[in-house]
Amino acid sequence: MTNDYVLAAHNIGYSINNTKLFKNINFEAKKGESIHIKGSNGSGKTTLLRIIAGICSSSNGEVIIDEEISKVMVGHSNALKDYLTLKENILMDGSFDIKDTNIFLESLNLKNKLELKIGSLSFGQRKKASLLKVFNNNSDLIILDEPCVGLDAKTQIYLIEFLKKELAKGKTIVYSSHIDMNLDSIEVYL
Amino acid sequence: MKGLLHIELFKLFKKIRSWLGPVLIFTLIIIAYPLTVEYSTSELAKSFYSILWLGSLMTIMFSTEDIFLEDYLDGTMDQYIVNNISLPLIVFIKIFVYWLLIGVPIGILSFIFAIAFTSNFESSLLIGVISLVVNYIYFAVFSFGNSLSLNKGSLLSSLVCLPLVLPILITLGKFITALEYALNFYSYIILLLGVLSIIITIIPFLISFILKAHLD
Amino acid sequence: MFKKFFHQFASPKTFYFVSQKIFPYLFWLSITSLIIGLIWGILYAPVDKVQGNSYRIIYMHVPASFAAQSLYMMIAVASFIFLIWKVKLAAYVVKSVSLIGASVTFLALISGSIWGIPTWGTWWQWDARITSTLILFIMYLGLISLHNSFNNLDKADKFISVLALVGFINIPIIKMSVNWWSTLHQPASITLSSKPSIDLAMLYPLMICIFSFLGLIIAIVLRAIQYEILLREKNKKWIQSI
Amino acid sequence: MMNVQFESLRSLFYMNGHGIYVWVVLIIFLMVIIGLFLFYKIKINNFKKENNEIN
Repeated sequence: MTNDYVLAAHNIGYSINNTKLFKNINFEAKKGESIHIKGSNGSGKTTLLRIIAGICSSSNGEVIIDEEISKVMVGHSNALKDYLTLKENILMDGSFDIKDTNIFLESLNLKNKLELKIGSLSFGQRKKASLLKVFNNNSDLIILDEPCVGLDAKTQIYLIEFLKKELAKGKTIVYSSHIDMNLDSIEVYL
Repeated sequence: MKGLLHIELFKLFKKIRSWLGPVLIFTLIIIAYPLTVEYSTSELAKSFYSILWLGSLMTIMFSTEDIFLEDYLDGTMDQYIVNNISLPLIVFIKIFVYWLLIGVPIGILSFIFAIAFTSNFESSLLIGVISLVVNYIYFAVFSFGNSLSLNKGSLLSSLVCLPLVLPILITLGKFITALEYALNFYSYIILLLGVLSIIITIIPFLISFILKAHLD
Repeated sequence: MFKKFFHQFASPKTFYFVSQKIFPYLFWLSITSLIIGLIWGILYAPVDKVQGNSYRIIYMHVPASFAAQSLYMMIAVASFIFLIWKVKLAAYVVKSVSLIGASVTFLALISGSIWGIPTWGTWWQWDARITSTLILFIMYLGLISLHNSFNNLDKADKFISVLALVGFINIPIIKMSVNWWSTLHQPASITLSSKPSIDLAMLYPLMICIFSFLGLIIAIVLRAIQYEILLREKNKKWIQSI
Repeated sequence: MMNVQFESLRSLFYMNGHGIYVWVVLIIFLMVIIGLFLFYKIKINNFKKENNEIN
């Protein structure tokens, strides 16, 4: 049997202080598929995404991800340094060149903000800056935690169009969102 | 690894108050010390070393307060794990960078102040070198304490670290006595170097275990 | 194999009921023998020639210091078991012993310093034994406050056991270095270690006191662990039916 | 050999001037033991009471 799943979760459960947050979560995703994790506030969406990303470990069950697959994740905390400029923050990531980023910087209206400190940018602009990681990557698995929060309508559409293109390229996306992103996703309820 | 070292060095260098502040405070402690004693050179030299060791201890204690906190809060630490960067390596690099930007200036200042207070060039040079070694040990131990009490404030970490640094302080005291009475002080230097080598290897793994538990 | 053993016999439920049965025997046995030991020591044991009657504090002080150190040993063993085999009960042991250990160490410190007034003429001496007991006390405080500052108890368990193990490695180092350091000073006029060899009539009640106090403390530790089990596993069915 | 070392109750309390130290330590000693014992007893009883009320 050939295992062509990029990502498979079997019977995942997570508990804090012997209180179960969620249990028996099962899903599988192939290349070019996306998974939409749904649930009310506090149901553990972020925790589940962190388990998939390998940051947390689950209390029961296991997530199987091919070890060679590279991941990219954008969560609530944007991993940007307030005291550095946008350009320095981009350079710090190290995985890509500032020239390659130019197209995205222009379409996200960040081009003229390169020399500004992150601390002086607005919430939405910071969110966009953290999403640059997704736009400019070669990872096979994209993990997004509420990517649309704080984005204007134009950028939301831009992001969704981009993700659709990525899916067509055969990448896998796992995300949680209160907005319907029309990605034809497999839905997982917590 | 070179890239990571470069990045961490750059990050700390840009946070001027995080490295210049501690160095300045150390300087102020040493400068303020003679003012609290009625002036006589021999009196000053007598307890200068205690002030020196305690001053660097205190400075390093609070300069390490946000060594991991910042990366933990803004999600950089999550990115390390997602990108499969080895956590012990990052911890090692962070401690090294802090030592480079704070510990080394403190070591050099200790050397300069030691000349000023004792006017003995050779022993001052030795004090400078020992200060470099001890500062690294302090950084490692307080990073351990601060990683345990990551977002719970410095009270806890000082409570945790005090018993751990105590043997070091005693060794330093013995070293100074040996130096003053021209006894064999090399054994103490070797002892400190031994502690340093153990700490360099073990602490990064210990801290990364704790940080992983924090992220859970 | 160890793992299987621990999971079968060290399940919180089994432990709760077994310790429930052991507790009264251990408690009453050690409390009667402690009372016997104390009465023997305070009323019947001969007077010390050097220190006079104040030496009778030894019947409280030495058991407390002995228990303070053995409890830390217990914490270290439990945290090792927790970190290696992930036995939850071991984490409960670490948590509940740390509070009792701190109070016993406090007792040792207080009784020691009260003893110091008539013998040394001062209630505090920077002597090697006292200093290392003080540090032990600080280490217990560190363990307690570390555990209390986390809401997520699973995390807190990990941290407290890492700290307990590091502290355990540090204890002999502290002892050695503190001994080493205090040789610099004049030796204290009368210390426990340099006391003339103890008379048998003094030794017997002391032995009784040491072991019965340890037994009593272990009985209280059992209670504390029971409380910890109840608190942590209150959602379990068997607890709800107690 | 096994004789009471004190002639009267008064000398037992006084102990040649050392009585105060011995008795203070004894009181603290007993207080810590009783305190620890009661602390856990009360806590467990409170837990059981609440447990019974819920169920």
